Amino acid sequence: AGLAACGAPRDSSSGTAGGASAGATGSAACDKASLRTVTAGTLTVATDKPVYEPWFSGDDPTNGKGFESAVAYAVAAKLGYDKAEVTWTRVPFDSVVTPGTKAFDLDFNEFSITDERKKAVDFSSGYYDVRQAVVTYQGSPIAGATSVAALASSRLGAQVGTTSLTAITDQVKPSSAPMVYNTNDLAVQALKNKQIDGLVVDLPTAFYVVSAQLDGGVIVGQLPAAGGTPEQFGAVLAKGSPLTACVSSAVDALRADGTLGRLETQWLAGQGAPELK
Amino acid sequence: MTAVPVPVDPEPLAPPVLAVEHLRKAYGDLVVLADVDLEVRRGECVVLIGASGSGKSTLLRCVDLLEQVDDGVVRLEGQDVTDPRVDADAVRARLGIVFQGYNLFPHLSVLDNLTLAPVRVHKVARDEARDRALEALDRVGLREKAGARPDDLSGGQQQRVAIARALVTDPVVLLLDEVTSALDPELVGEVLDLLRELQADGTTMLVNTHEMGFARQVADRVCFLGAGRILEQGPAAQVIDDPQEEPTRRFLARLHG
Amino acid sequence: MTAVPVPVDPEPLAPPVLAVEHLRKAYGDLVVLADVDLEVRRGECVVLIGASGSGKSTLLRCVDLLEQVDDGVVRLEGQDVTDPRVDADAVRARLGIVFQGYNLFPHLSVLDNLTLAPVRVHKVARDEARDRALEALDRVGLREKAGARPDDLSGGQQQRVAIARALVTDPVVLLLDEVTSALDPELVGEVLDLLRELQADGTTMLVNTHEMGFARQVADRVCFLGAGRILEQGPAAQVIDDPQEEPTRRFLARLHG
Amino acid sequence: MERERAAYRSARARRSLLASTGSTVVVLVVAAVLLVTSPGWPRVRDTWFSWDKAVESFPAVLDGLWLNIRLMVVCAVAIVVLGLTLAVLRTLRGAVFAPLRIFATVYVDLFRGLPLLLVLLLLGFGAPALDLTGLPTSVLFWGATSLVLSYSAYVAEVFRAGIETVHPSQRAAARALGLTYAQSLRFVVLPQAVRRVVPALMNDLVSLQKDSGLVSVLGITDAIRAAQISTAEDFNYTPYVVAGVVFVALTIPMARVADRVSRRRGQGPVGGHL
Amino acid sequence: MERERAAYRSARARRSLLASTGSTVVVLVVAAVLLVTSPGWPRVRDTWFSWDKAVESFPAVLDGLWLNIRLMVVCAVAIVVLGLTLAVLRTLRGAVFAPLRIFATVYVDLFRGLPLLLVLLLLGFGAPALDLTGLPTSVLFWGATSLVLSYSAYVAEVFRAGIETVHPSQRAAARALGLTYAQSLRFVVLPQAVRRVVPALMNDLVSLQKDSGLVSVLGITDAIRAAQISTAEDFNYTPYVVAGVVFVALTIPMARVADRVSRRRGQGPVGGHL
Ligand SMILES: Nc1ncnc2c1ncn2[C@@H]1O[C@H](COP(=O)(O)OP(=O)(O)OP(=O)(O)O)[C@@H](O)[C@H]1O
Ligand SMILES: Nc1ncnc2c1ncn2[C@@H]1O[C@H](COP(=O)(O)OP(=O)(O)OP(=O)(O)O)[C@@H](O)[C@H]1O
Ligand SMILES: [Mg+2]
Ligand SMILES: [Mg+2]
Repeated sequence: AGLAACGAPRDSSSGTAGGASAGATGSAACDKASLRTVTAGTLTVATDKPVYEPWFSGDDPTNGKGFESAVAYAVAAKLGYDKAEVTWTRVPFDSVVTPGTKAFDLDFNEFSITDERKKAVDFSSGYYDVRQAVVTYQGSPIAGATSVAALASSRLGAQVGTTSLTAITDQVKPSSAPMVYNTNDLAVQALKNKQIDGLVVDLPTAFYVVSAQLDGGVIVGQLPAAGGTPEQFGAVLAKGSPLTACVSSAVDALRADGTLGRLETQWLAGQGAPELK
Repeated sequence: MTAVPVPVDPEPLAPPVLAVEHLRKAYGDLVVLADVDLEVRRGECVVLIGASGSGKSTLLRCVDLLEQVDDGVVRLEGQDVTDPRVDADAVRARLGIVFQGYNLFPHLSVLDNLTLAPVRVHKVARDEARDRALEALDRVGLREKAGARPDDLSGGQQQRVAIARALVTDPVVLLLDEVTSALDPELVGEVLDLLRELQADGTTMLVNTHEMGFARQVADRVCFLGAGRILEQGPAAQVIDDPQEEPTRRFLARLHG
Repeated sequence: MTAVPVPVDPEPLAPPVLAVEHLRKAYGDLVVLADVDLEVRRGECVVLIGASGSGKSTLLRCVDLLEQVDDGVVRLEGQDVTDPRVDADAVRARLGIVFQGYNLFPHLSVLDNLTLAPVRVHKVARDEARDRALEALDRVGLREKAGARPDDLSGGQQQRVAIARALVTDPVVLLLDEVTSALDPELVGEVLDLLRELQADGTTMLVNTHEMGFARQVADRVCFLGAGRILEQGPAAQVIDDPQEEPTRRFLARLHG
Repeated sequence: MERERAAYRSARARRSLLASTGSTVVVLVVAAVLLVTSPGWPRVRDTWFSWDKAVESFPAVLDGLWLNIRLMVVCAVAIVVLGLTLAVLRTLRGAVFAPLRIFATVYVDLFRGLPLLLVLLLLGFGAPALDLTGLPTSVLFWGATSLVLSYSAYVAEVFRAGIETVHPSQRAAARALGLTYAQSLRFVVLPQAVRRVVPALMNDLVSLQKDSGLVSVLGITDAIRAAQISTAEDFNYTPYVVAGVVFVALTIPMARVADRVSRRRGQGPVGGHL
Repeated sequence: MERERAAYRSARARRSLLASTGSTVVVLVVAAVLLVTSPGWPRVRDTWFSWDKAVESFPAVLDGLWLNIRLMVVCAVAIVVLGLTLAVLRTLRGAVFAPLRIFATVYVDLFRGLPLLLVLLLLGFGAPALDLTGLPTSVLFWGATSLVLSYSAYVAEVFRAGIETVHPSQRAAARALGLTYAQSLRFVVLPQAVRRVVPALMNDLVSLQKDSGLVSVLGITDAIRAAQISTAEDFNYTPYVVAGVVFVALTIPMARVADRVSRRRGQGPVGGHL
């Protein structure tokens, strides 16, 4: 819906492959000159403040370090913007998802794509397949759990507004209500204090938490993929944005040419974690 | 409906400055004033006597439009001031009242208590208001307390400040509620002098008191309030010393007994 | 240091119930009481007269330990109650005071004003306290206002409630500050009767008043307060009608003039 | 006579009533029309005032509200007791009580000045981290403690304002009857003081009701957090509005009760109608 | 005589002072010892009270505080004016003013009951989304508006409490002098009313100072948000403590000024020492 205005139906770009050079997307409407961005000639990319590892690095999206920062620059390049033509802006969550004029073209901030959310905002194609994982401390009641069912009697926590929380309520269905935190680091603090038994986060964050934030933290395992469609992170655009199709095709192209895979191995290390039954 | 005849009327043609006709005022079921008729002529000093709780203070408050009357009329210089179309503030500005409880403004100094109305209502220049206020304080012997707060004054001092506050705007009618209750004999004498002076200047007065001595000395006419009515009126010598009506006689019996 | 000799002493051997010695009290620079000496014997009614602002109320408040004295001693039944080691609350519970401004408790009904101290301080049963309170209200003619709030009473009614409140605990000494200021002659007579009754029951009283008539009728002894001292004292007939000292004479001049 | 005056007064009253009601209605209608004809209205309506979303999120919000209410009720009692104590300490006179006065002042300055969020984080995450045996680790316990610490400072100041409005002559009258300091506080000063500050106390109760939700930083779900969770599903903000409506619906009866408590019987002796 | 009494009194005062100061010190010392000897203390200290982190985060927090202060100052003026107006409307008597009274009551119930966060979100994100020309889109404007709407409801209730403590006989005395309703409010009722509720008003000012930070949901950085950002770098919570200290440091002078304003000159006529 609303994509017709862009004149670049989603399918038309999916076949495109090859180099990252400008104009290589093959669609005339998706070159820099014809893209109706917020500020002509530059691509304004938004994210929240602060932002966290491993998606960004050092709370600085402009350095190209961290997975989402790198993806953002790759997408920009696909659309024909060089690094200097990318402007970052920091926008709070609520301002991204409420209607109104937006001061950015697209936003990278680990937004999971769901059909409900699509009623409110536009999503690009997914740039990352998300798996939820359970983190705990050594010696916790769930440290040795091997199945989802083994988690049912534990006290789990997650960050508000994440699909991690949905995963707890929909998949684990624990007997005690999940604890919900403003940020992941508050949730980690609660885990350190043993106020919760486990913390559900996406897998890359889980590795980061275990390695950087917890002494003696362990990943219990990944939750099985929910339902048929895999959960994906996508860039958020304003509802009805003329750029959606072009960004999607750019993401698709990056996936097809292996760039996304490369960036994943570069920034999101250690993908292996046992799957919970 | 039975208007009490005014037995003594020294100057029958002078129109009353203040006329109260068939005034009625009740608090809930308690009818305080049932049917009060009262006239005060220009320059006259009328003293209201009556038992505690007979409604003397209530009558003064009704005259000053501080209570909404239930029925009847109050006329000031011929104008029906109880008419809701009348600007009550303008009426009150022409009257002066000293409350039984003084009601000084505790957040203002004595001087500011006295200059508030002249400056804000009568638009007198601040300096002139100050001079007049000090003059009024002189009259009640309290010039040196001009800067004090009411809370730091003795009872008699507070009462005198209240008198000065009522005087300072040259009211058409001065309403005085138990104006000497907290004053020693010396000051009672002085207030008496003050009232006589004011009378000489043509100030009309309606005074509540329970001190018959004071009433005798200041009153042109004494009215006895009882059962919500003016039961008897006439010169002090007559009402106080030779009351005609039974309730008045009973009321005053102790004084002579 | 110049103790004023007590000229009249009907019963020289009875120890004073209340003795004030060299009392001094100042507000900032204003020395209100410079050196007051005063004795009140059991069953005696001493009346304090003096100009407005002379410190009569201040003296009563000092005696009731409501003000901290600057120097001097107050003795109640021989005990130095100004000693900081003394339990002031127990002392106050033995005294009764009627304030010049009445100071009724506006949030309590008249009845509750009267039962508060008996129930809370003297640990009288609630029913008995209620009965006593109603009796006290009867004495001041206000039984029908037992359920009213102080704010809805007339000035005289408030004063009588204050008297009843001070009476109800049977105080050793009753301190009365301008106790008839808001009362009409009939009530003044009744209060006079009341005080005489109390006197007959042995209640000792220290009374401030500026009504010489009242002083004359109730006083066993009259003390004239001036310049922070008791300048003259003696029977009413002597002090009021034939003052020896110049200030007293000046103060009373108006009364006879 | 009086009938005529009454008729005039009520006619005037009716006129003013009509005029002011009329103008209010006109203003509201104009504002409403402006709102619904604005270009962005359909999207705003769907995002903020979607009936379906409201119905869907209502049970969760109500569930969260239950936490707010329980916390509010439990804490309110402790807050009033502690606040009253602090207020009394701050109003003690004399050099003897200087340390108590200073203690109360420092307490108020500190806990009123500190953001509640910091107190919550410090106690909710910091205290359990001490690993002290005997110290509770319950999040609810520490959340409630933080609310009590913070709000008692506010409530203490409200009570202090009330105590200081009672004229010293009232205290003198009470002491003169032989009542002790504590008794005169209890029976004379506080009854008058508290009634006078009821509207301001109600302020703090209403705030408390909402701020009790801040405990959600410790992981428990209150009404606002429930709304936030529901909003995250589809980026529809109606749940916040639902929470708002629920809070207001809770405030109104409290406010009416407070009004009744503080309303003076009659209007005092003089000039009640002025 | 008096010297002896004074000596006794001051000896007693000194004793109590020593006792209470002593016990306070003992309690504090015991608490401190318990704290620093607890097994988790080193970790807690590093997480919450790290000097290096404090120094590092201080400039950012101070920068954020500047926003709080500006918002507080600008809004406080509007809040006092609006709050006073609402309070006066609510205390109008007579049937004639019923619509105004009802308006003020509804306003207070509504904006006091609504969570500030909801008002902020609705106005900050909802109003600009209407795409109405003429309507400002500045986030700061809408943030300030929300604060004013919400806080004026609270402040109105505080003023109302103050107005109602002034005895009706004061108003009667003012009207008797010929002052109009407005003049008696202005010169007699409000000066007494405001002074009496200064401590409660100060409450709202202190809250405002902190709540002004809630505008950070609209994307501006206040002191608390600055602390949060700084915390995210290394999961050290010291910046929150820094923000707390800064807020308290701001509160204390305000509180002392308020104390001075509200202190009655002297203690009234009777029994000031009781
Ligand atoms: N606001 C009120 N509500 C109810 N009753 C009231 C109110 N004000 C006065 N009253 C009653 O009305 C009666 C008359 O009161 P008012 O003050 O006029 O008496 P007064 O003649 O001035 O008495 P006093 O000589 O004692 O001052 C009293 O019985 C009093 O209790
Ligand atoms: N709290 C106070 N602060 C300062 N001065 C005060 C205070 N209380 C009383 N005074 C002053 O002390 C003096 C004595 O006051 P006091 O009330 O004892 O007089 P009084 O003899 O009772 O007078 P009255 O007959 O008018 O009641 C007065 O000049 C008064 O202004
Ligand atoms: Mg009267
Ligand atoms: Mg006196």
